[in-house]
This record gives sequence, structure tokens and C-alpha cells, in this order.
Amino acid sequence: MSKISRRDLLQYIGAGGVGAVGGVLYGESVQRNVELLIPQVVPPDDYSPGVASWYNTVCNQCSAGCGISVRIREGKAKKIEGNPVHPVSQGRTCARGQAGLNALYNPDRIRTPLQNAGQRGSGSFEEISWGDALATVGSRLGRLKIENNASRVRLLTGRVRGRLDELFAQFMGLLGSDHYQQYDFTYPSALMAANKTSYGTDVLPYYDIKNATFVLSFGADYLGTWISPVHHSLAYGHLRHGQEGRRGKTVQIEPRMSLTGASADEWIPARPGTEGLLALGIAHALVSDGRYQGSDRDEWSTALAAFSPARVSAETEVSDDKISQLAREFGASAASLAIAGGAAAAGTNAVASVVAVNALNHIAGNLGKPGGVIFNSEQAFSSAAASRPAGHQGVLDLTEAMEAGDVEVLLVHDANPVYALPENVRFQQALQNVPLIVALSSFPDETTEMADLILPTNTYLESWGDDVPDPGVGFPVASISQPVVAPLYDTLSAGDIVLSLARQIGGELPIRMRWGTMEEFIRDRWREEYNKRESAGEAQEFEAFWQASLEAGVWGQPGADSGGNSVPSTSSTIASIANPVSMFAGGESDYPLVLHPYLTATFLDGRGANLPWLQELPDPMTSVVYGSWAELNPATAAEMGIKDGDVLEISSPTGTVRVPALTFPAIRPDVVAMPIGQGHKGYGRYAGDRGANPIHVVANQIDTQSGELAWAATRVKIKRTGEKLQIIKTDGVTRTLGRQILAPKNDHG
Amino acid sequence: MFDHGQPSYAEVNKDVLATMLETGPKYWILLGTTMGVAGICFFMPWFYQLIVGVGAAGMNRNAVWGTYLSNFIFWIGLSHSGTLLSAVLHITNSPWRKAIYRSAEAMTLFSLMTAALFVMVHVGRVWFVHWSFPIPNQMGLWPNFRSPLMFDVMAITTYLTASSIFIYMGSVPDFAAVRDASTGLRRRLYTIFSFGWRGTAREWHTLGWAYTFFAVFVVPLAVSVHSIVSWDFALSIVPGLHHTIFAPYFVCGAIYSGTAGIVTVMYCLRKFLHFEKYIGQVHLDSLGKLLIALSLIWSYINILELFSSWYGGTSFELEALKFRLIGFYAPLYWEMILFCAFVPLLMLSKKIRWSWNKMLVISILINIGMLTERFIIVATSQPRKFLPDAFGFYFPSWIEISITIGSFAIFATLFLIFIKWVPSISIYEVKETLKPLRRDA
Amino acid sequence: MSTFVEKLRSYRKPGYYDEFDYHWTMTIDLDRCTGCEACVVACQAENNLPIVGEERFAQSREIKWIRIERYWEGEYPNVKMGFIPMLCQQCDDAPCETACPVYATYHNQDGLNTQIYNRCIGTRTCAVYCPYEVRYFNWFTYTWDEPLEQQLNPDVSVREKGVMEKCTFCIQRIRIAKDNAKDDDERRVRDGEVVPACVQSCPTEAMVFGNSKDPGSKVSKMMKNPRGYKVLEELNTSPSIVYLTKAHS
Amino acid sequence: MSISVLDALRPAKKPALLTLVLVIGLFVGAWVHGKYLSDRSPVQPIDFSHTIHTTDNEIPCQHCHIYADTTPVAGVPSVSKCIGCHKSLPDVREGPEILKLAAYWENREPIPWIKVHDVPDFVHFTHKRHIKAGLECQECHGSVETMDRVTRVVTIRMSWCVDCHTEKEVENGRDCWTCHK
Repeated sequence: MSKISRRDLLQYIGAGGVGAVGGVLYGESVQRNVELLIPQVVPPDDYSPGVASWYNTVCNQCSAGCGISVRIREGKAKKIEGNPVHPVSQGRTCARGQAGLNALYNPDRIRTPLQNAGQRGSGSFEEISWGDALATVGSRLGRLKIENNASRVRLLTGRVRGRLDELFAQFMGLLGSDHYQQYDFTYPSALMAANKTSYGTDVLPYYDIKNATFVLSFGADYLGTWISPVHHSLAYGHLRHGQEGRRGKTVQIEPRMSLTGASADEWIPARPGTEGLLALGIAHALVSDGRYQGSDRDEWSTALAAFSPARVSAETEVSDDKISQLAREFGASAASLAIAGGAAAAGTNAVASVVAVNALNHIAGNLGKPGGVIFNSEQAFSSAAASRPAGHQGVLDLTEAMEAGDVEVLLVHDANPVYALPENVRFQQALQNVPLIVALSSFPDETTEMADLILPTNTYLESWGDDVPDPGVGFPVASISQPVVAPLYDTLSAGDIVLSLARQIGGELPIRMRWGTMEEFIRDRWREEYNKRESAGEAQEFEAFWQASLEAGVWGQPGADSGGNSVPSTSSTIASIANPVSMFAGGESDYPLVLHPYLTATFLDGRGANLPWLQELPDPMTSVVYGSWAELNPATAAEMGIKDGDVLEISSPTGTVRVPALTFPAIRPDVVAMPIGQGHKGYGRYAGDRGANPIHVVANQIDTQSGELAWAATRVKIKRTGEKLQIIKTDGVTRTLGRQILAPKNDHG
Repeated sequence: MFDHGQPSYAEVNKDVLATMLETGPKYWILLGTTMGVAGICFFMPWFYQLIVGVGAAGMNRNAVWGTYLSNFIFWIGLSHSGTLLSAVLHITNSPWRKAIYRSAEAMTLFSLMTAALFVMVHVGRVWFVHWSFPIPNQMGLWPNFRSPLMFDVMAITTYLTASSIFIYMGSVPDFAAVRDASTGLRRRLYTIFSFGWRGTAREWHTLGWAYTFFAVFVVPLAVSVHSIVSWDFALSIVPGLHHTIFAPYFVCGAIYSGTAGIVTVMYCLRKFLHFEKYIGQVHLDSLGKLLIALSLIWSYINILELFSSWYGGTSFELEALKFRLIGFYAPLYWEMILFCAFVPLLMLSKKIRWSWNKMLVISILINIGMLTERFIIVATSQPRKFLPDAFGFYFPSWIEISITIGSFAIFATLFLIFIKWVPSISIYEVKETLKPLRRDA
Repeated sequence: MSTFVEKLRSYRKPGYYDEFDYHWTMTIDLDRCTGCEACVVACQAENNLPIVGEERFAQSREIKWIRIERYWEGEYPNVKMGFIPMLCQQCDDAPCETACPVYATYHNQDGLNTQIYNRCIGTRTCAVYCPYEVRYFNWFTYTWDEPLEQQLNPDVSVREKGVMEKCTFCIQRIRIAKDNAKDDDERRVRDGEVVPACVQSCPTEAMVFGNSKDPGSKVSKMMKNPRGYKVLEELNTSPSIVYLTKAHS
Repeated sequence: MSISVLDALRPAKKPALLTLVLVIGLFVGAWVHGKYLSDRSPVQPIDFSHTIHTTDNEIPCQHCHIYADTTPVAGVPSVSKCIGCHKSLPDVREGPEILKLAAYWENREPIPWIKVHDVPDFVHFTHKRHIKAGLECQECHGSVETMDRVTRVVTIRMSWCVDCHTEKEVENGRDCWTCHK
């Protein structure tokens, strides 16, 4: 090789050097970022990194009171599942229950106490400290108490049971105000009132779907939204294939097919508002066929004489044959069960309709036997079980009082009446007459937005509490709700807020409400219950009982007498048989269609709309996500020239909403159905401002017997606006096109 | 053979080399334009897509394949006639091949490259695309040799390699001609390119032998490549794709579109590089006849495909067929039938077959039809498979449309660069066709 | 020659295994399924499925490893609705497995159809080949609004853009169950010890999960039900999910 | 002018050689970085010596890394664990590093140790199984007991894991879902 010159050598060295530096830089650039190992300062006793632990508590996504287990890893909640030992949920959950984690980790949660910083309802708030916030409310309440004006303080909550309800009641009582109301759109007022009429007691009986062989449901969407869907679903599974060689049958009577209707063997679209009449028609057929053998047989014949199948058939648009077939099956089934709910219990005839269904159960002899209607004995933890009415009447009274200027301080906890009341109740306008509105809430919503002061509450996964499921499960049961994670933000549980307010107000309140925290209060109450049951209640033993209950999340006495067979007197049932026909707001000529708002399994009365998993969950019947729609029978739509996505203007006598149309094969041609749940204004980013809220256009009609809002008794007219809106749905073609999808290939055809 | 009288050997050299050695401003403007379009329409949207994800395109959960894949098949198809035609005609000793085969082969090469680019654009994580090659790696993993995509990788890389060698080998004597006609750096480069070609009898003999060997080798390869591309589809069980006819269908379609592509390229070469002397009516006429034959085969296979769908009688195939014939994309389907089955029949008339302008239009129409065909294959079948509830719909996004346009610019750019580096007509083979008349005269 | 044929036959066997170790199988009773979609949310929670947003839904780019399909029958008033939960069928002759050029999906010794996210290059061929359309592609890298990311399951990888994903029968739960079984004197996983999130949540107990190689397991018994069938059986994909068709009283 | 290829290539010789040297340099640089400059041996917030603890004082690994045989994570000892011993060791109470530890304890702050062995998020490694299979810590971590500052001695690569699984005939050890899920 020739000699390398000095100059060349330098060039080679330079190239090599540049290369080496480049190599090092490359190595540096592809190196992973430094990760840290953060040890604990002091590890908690039950801490194991990378291993999950489970804590049991109670679901608060609806009022069913399911026990849940929450999977925790490294202090964070990862997954909600049913608590296997809890008699209501038995290890199962529904979609809403699963989505509870979205509530806990919701990015829109209120993180500190807030004070209104602009005009009321403008939505501009500024942060204040807990001390200031509690002092403001406490001093105001204290002053009213001293002035003996405490009745000008009102407390409105969502459906609250257990010790929290007791604490609220005690607080208001000590304050000197008896105006503590609950409001829950889903509260079954009509059912309660009808049961009072039929059985003399306004409790929810246990509907034993599990052991029934024939379930006749009048509008009750028991698998999706009604009372205790998870428990009913478990029972439904058992009814279908729980027992060898027996498959229970279900029939659903409703104008628009619900989730339950889709699973039923028969779906019967009776004319809206005539469900009770149909029940009486079936009862008539049962009695006239001689299937009823009670001593008061003749009286029943007389009472039902007016409801001959011919007449009922004409009014309900259900054929004679169908009525007698239903009567036959209902009477002949080993264990038949009739239940009423949903739209059938939301007309102006709500109570009369439910009473008619109760009569049907009575005639078929379904009371107090397995597979029928079972009455719970006096509950364990009786004080906690006392159910405070959460119906419409209370909130109407409140509105009236506010309009009259009788309310000086309104405390709202976990209720959203601005959203969940018809617009012509004028609740939002009445709020303007209240000098101080205090909202106890975890999330911003339409009602919270109207508040002067927001006290942010823990979610149920961060709070102490307890609950007795309503209806019971046939034996004494109580569940404990415990915080499964530490509070994420500077928030307090509602119970702790009340206790702090009591201390703030002073006087006898802190003496009578002596507990430092909600946890202490719950423990104290449970100790009392324990002592009541175990005569020699040593502290050591209670501690063991308490730990065991906490671990299990539930306490129960499955062996205890359920009292299921004790049937209350039903003598008044006959007397209460009336002609149950619903009166609709709006004349048929001006308003040709009946509005059928329905609760959805995802949002219920709209409370689930801020949870992204539920927004992204396709509607079970239509697969629509993110938005609302109005369902029309294809024939009706074709007649009016309406196509999917045409924006409709739906007008009732009291209001108008705009919503895109969607044809739906399983709805009566004279009905337009709308899901409840969307149409929020200010319920966080996921609820957004999408869709429309059908409750707003419902006329404020009242069922006279129960005071319940007759939300299914409004007629509407629809008009095309000419606009188009894309309805986002996940379904493609919803016909099988003869493919082997739902059943094996049929060799014969 | 020659429309404007036979040129002399020197004229051939001069005419062809002039296209390489003399570059006017028009060329630079054209090159700048195509590069600009490629950059703006292809690479910018692609980089955007790399950053946000393939979601930038219009595909969705029901239609996970889209325009990128249909363009991939289109470009693979376009690659087909070049090398294949050249090889077949070489073996069958058709003299009219000699003036056109170089650019036809270049077309093959560049459309293969464009097609490979579409693979890159198509996949979700292009930064890991090397995992589909069987190369040693720190994970100790092999690719999956059962996968039709793996067959594809193999087939296309082999085809690309073979085609490159084929075109290069055929160009060596011409590189030597360039070398001899130039000085300086260019001379140096072409010295390297021409491997020291001196034109001895032995060299000619070896070249001839090797060239023929490769011609024979490339033919089955080309047939296999598009068969394998068709298996990407046919090996699925998707209604409308799971057809045994697919391999011949794709091969035929590929040659068809490629031949039409050659006509387009011929027109451009003749027009812009002034090759009127060398590319004449005989080429046009022969290509026209070939196109008619291919069009008839293509139509026949199409009819067969419809027939077997209908005759199979399953709900899946019938539904797919129905959607294709009268669904949303039916206008495109009928456009394809018009352009690929009926328009070519016009060439039965000699008047049309002999007109450069009319043939240009027809050739472009055929390729539009073929582009549509590929789009229809992708867009009408796999969004609508077995479960009606999961039926979906595909419509390309502007990014996909832009990248499609950009791909033509990339092809044009590569071709423009090619004509300045390689004699776009084979000098020595054209000379072979000259009758040694002049020398006598 | 005969050895060659034998070799060829063994090659034809699903997943090359002479025998599966476990054969995880699911039965879904359509007569119990009410379409409530608890399973859909349970899956989303367990497997870190992204919240894709309204716009992505409008582009049908949602990711739901299990979805409920709806099929109407008849016309008003004699109209019926059929729900069918659709998730990866874990086919023993899976069309998707042959498609992947990089082996990101293959059959494992438990009869499961795997999906290795970090191996996937995103050709999406598997999704085209899948007749059940249960493979979902990450068109984007999805993020969670703070603090929703605190819910993410640390046992499951969060997928990035360009990657295919699908139901795994909750492999992380199977692994934990096997892990526990191994600790416990290297015993086998017991029936009912492991269930995927969807099965666990199902309020009507329509879904049953277990090892079909164990003749005593609940799932083996359910599979013998005369109502049993496999969706699109004619395609011969040998799914590991047996559906029980609706019955009539 | 010559038509020899070699002649034509001659001017390219030097640039080609320079490029070659550059490329070799790149590889050398990358190798040096990986071997000596990378995060194999990061400087920790406290200059903790495994030699003193493990070799000199014969403390077994799992005395401090208590979770190794029961959970996926070996676990670094909590600050309370460190201080628990050191409180009762007056001899070394005044050492500068011990004072740092004491300061962390006073402030109830965790010590931000830097990870030496790290795998990507899509690898679900579990210590428990490896310990229960009878592997010594040293097989992967090297002789930590002799290190004053922990150094990563292995390059954690998939083939390294798989080779061991293959060699030891781990049950289903080559199923991808063993580690990736």
C-alpha cells in the first residue's frame, strides 16, 4: 500500500472521530428514559406491589343497592365487579355499575369548594376554602335557627337510603325544619301508592321472577331499568334455563319494545294508557272461565263485569283471542306473575293500572308464594330501610314554596331536578327566588350550576355509608359502603359535610350529632344494631363482627324467617277496581302521536350521561351512541316522508324539542318514543350539549292518587325541519339475510 | 418498421443519445413540477399520517383495507407488461419489441417501486416493516411463511431484483455507447456502468445467452407475482374475493393495464423525445391488437366471476354480487366495464388503431378502468362480509386521494430521471433491425 | 412417503399441537342473553379499551372487543329481536392466523388465538380475513383525559397507533389463575377459577367459560346442549365459542 | 481515455475509504456508549453499597427485596425499612449517606432510586415465577453483592429471555403470551 500522507491521515482520523461521536449520540438518543423506583416511606399493611386486592362496597349508580367488589392496585381502583356474596347482585353487575369508575375518575369532577362569581346560572365560579364555605352556610343556617325561621331551610336530595338518610333527617330535625325531600325520576311512586291501596302497605314487595314460569309484564322494563335490573336479570336467567326441563315464559305489554320486550317470548303493543284495562280484561276472562275459586268470586264477577274481553279488546287494540290466551296461560301456569311499571305506571291512571295488575295477581293466587309476589317481613336495620318517598309531589311542593318566597336556603344533594323535571314545572325559574342555594355534588350539572355555593362531595367509592336494599331479598340484609380509594381531591363525603355543618351551627346540634366522621357514625349505628341482636355485646366481639361485615361488604341472615308467606289483607283490592284509562295532555286531532319517553339502560334518568363508557355504549336496541333520537314506526315515517336522520320538531302542548328521527320496527304507529338521558347543558364534557331531553316537553300531568308525574301521558305532533343530522350507530344491516347467525342451519329450509 | 424512412447507425446513436445529453429548460420545469407534486401530494400527507396514525385515511373498522391497497395492486399490475412483454417478445423473436422494450421495462421497475411505497403507506407501523423480512434479529423471530403477504414480500422482491438485472443487462452495450459519446465525469460514470464493455464477439455472445436465459426466467416470475398478489385476496374467505379465478384474473388484468400503460408511455416518448423515427405504426398496431385480445380475455374472466358468484348461490356471494352491481359503487363498476370491456373494442377499427391520439385516449381510459377495478375489489367486498350487523362502508379520505395523485407524480419523476440516465430506446437492438441497405447504397 | 403424509397431516392440525394443554372455551346462551351490554363495559374496563370519542364513532372506528349484534325478524306487530354477543371466536382453524406476515397472531397451546401487540406491524390482513369482524385496529394513539388513566389495568398493555387488537379471553386473568395454580403445588387450574370479564359480569349468567378438555367442567356440559351451534359453522373455522340458540316454551 | 472500470473508480477510492472509516467509527461509538456510557450504572440519590450490606454484613437479598418471591415486583425497601435497621446502628449513624437517608425519613419523602433493570411496558415480567423456579438473583442481575454501585451486566433482549426459556425447557415458555399481553 502506498504511503499515507499526513493530510490523509488527519482526514481519516477526523472521519473516524465524527463517526464515533455520532455513534455515541445515537446510543444516547435511543436510550430509554430514566425511570425511577419510588419506594414507600412506610408501606401499608396489606400492600403488595403488582398484586390486586378487593374491597366490597355498595353501588350507587341506581337505587337497587347491588353489592360490588372493587379491584384495587397500588391504591387505584381498576375494576368494579359484583360482590359474589351479596344477595342482590350475586357477583354480577350491569353496564352502569361497571362505569362507576368513570364517575370516580371523571375529569369533570368538582375538585374544591366553589362560590358563584357572577350572575346565578352563568357557570362562573371561584375557588374558596372549606373553612369559608362551611362558615358561610353554617352561619346562615345558625342565624335562621336562632330566628326560629329554620323552616325556611329546605333540603332536596336524590334517592338516599341508609344512615345518610337518617343523618340528613336528624340534621334537619335538629335545625328545626321538616322540609327534607327526595326526588328521583325513577322512584316508583305509583307502585307504592297502588300497593298501599291493594295491600295496605306502601312497600315494594319482592317479585319472584326467578321461580315464576309465566311473567306478564305491563310496561315494566325489569331487565333494563326497573327497580333492580341486575337482580331481575339473574332471576330471568334462572327462569329461562335454571331448572331442568322447564323454561319460563315472559310476555311484555308496552307500546315500544324495550330491552325486556326484546327478550320476551311475546311482545304485545297495547294502546298506550290502556295497560290497566288489559289487566282487568284478563282478570275478567280468568274469573269468567272459573279459574278463580275464592269465596268472593261473585263480588269479583260483579266488579269486573264492565271489562269484558270484547270491550277491552276494542280499547286496547289487543285481540279477543290474545286476551283469552293470556288469561289461559296466566291461570294455568304453575307460577305466574304480573308486574307493572314503566309507562304503564306513568299515566294519569297510574295507580288504577297498577291496582288492576295487583288484582290480576290476587285472582291468579300469586300472592305470597314462590314465583309470585312475596312480601318482606320487617327488615333488619329497620330504621335504615324506611324508604322516604322520592316522588314528584314533594318537588312540586318545593317549587311552590320557592315561588312563594318561602325558601331562604336550599340545600341540594345529588339531585338534578332542573334536568329531570318537565319545563312547565318551572323549577329553574323558581330557584331564582331562593337567596342561597347550596349544592352538594361531585359533578357540575344543570342544578349545581344554579348554586351560589358548591360543596364538592366524594363519590360513593370514596365514602362511608350503608344501605338496605329495597325491595328486600326475602331475608334481613344490610350492606356497608366503604371508601375503596382515598379521596382524589379536596372533597368531603355528604355525611361529613353534614356533621361539619352541625359543628359549625353549634348549639345542641354537635351534642346530639356527636360523631366526628361519617365512619364513626356508621360504626356507632351498626354497633347499636349489633347490640340489639347479640344481647351480650362485648366490644371485642363487635370489632370482629364489624371487620367481617366490612370484608364481606354485606351482612345478612339467610336463615331468618322471610315472612314471605304472610300475605297482607287484600280485601280492599276489589273496592279499588276502577276504569283505568289514562288522560292525555293534548287533543288527538292536534297532537296525533303519543310521546313515549323511556329510561335507557345506559343513562337511566340522565345521571349516566357524563360517563364516557356509557356514552360510548351502543344503545341496546338501536346501537346509537352519543346523541338522542326519536323512534317512529317505519309505516308512520313512510307516511310522513320522514327518513332516518331527518331532524324533527316534536311539539307537545307545553314545549318543543328538536331531535333526529330513527325508524324502529317495534313501536306502535301512533307512538313516538324518545330515550331519556341526553340533552344536558353543563353536565361535563362527555354529556356535552348533545341530543334532547324529552322530560322537558312532558306536560306536568299528575296522577291524582299518587301525585306521581304522568310522564307517559303527553301527546305530541311532529314536523320535519328539513335539517339532517347523522345518527351515529354501530349497526350495519340488522337482518340476518338468511345467514346462519342466530341459529344453526336448518336442513329443512 | 420505420414510418419516416430507415435511419443510419449514426443517426440512431445521435437521436437516442441526444435525448440524454441535451437537456432543455422544459425538462427541468417538468421534473420540478413532478417532484413538487410528489412532495406535496404524496410525502406531506404521508408524514402527517405517520404522525397521527393511519386513521388519517378513510378506512374504518369494517373496511380496514382501502385505496392504499388498491393502488398497490394497480401499480403492481402496471409493472406487469414491461418485463413480461419484453421477455415474451424476446423469446418469440418479435422485432417490433426492440424499440419499446427499454422504456417498458423501466415502467416495470418504477411502478414496482411505487407499489412498494404503497405498502409502506398502508401498514400501521411502517417503522417495523422490516420484521416481514427473514433477517436475523435480536428477538430471534422469523416471519410467518404461511402468510400470503409473506409470499408477496418474497415475490415482489424477487421480481424487482430480476427486473432490475434484466433491464440493466440489456442496457450495458448502450451504456458503453454513452460512454463513448461523452467526456469527463459522465464518461467515468458510464465506464463504471458499462462494466468495461468493449463489444467483442464473446461479450455479445455471453450477453445474448444471459439475456435469453433471464427472459425465460422472468416470464414465470411475472406470472407468479400477480398470482401471489391475487392470493392476498383469494386466500381470504371474504365473499367476492374468495375465487379460484383470481390468479389468472389478476395476471390478465395486470398485463392488460401494463400494455395500455406502454401505449401511454410510447406516446409520450414519441411526442416529447421525438422518437417518431423509431416508434411507429407497427408498434401501435401490434399493441392495439394485443390490447383487444387482452380485453376479450379480461371480459371473459369477468363474466366467469359473475357467473361463479351467482352459481354458487350462497347468501354471502349473492349479497356481494348485488352490492357490486347495484350498490353504492355500482356506477364505478359499470364505468370499469365500459372502459375495459367495450371501449377497447373500438380498436377493431384500423383507423382508430392507427391514430396515436385516439390510442392515447383509449389507453388512458383502460387504465382508469383498471384503477377502478382494483378499487372496487377492495372497497366493495371486505366491508360487507358475513355478519350483516357488521356491514360497513368505505370512502377514501382526501389524504388517500392526494397520495394516489402523488404516486403518479412519483412515477413520472422516476421516469423523467430515467430518460436522462439510460437510453430510453435500445440503441443496439434498434440497429439490429436496420436492414443493411444503406451500406450497399 | 407415508412419513411425508403424516407430517403433512400433523401440519394440518390446528396450531400444530397434538393436544392442547387447556382448551379454553365459552358458551353463550342466547335464550338468556338480554342484550344489556354489561359485558361490553366490563371488557372496556378490564382491557384498557380506549374512549374514542364521538367523531371516531361517526367514522366507525370504535374499539369494542365484545359487541352485541342485533337482528330483527318479522315486521310490526309480529316483530322479534335477536341479540348475539360477538367476540373473538378463538377459532382452532383461524383464517386470521395464516394472514399475519410477522406471527403477531398465532394459535397457542391453550387453543387461544393470540394477538401480540408489540409484534404487530399493522397490515390489517387478519381483520380482513376474520369472518366475525372482531379485530379492531388502532387508527390513532388514544389518550385518556386525566385522571381517567388511573383506572387503566396494569396487567394489560396499552396499545399504540398502528396495532391490531382483539379479545384475548382475558389472558391476564388466565395467567394469574395459572400462576396461582402453580404456586399451589403445581396443580391444574380448576373449573370456575378463571372467567373473563364479560362472563363475570353477565347478569343473566348467559355466558359460561372453562376448559373443554375437562369433561367435568361446566362448559363441557353446556356444549352438549342440543341447542348448541357455532356461528357461520359452514366456514369451518372451528370456533371455540358455542352459542345456544333461542328456545321456545 | 481508458475504458477500464478500475480507472474510472479510482477517484472514488478516497471518499469511499473515508465513508468506511466513518461507518466503523459509528459502530465503535455506539458500542462504547452501550458498554461504558449508558445507563448501565446510574448514579443513585444515595450512594448505597450492596457490597457492604450483602457481602460484609451477609444480609440475604430477600431481606430487603421482600416481594420478590410473592409478587411480580421484587420491590425496593421502604424508607422505614432502611431507617429501621440504621436507627440501631450508632457506629455508622454519622456517615454522609446515612444522613441523607435520615433526611428522607425526616421529611417523609421516598427515595427516588433510578431503575437499573427496566423492560418496556409491553413486557409483563414476574419475579415470583423466576424465584420459585429456583433461579438465583445473580443469574440475571450479576454479582450485585460485590457491586458498590449496581451495574447492569446483561443486555435485556428478547432473545436472551427466549434462549434461557428454551434451554431450561420452561413450560409454554415460548408462548408469546407468557410475557406479552
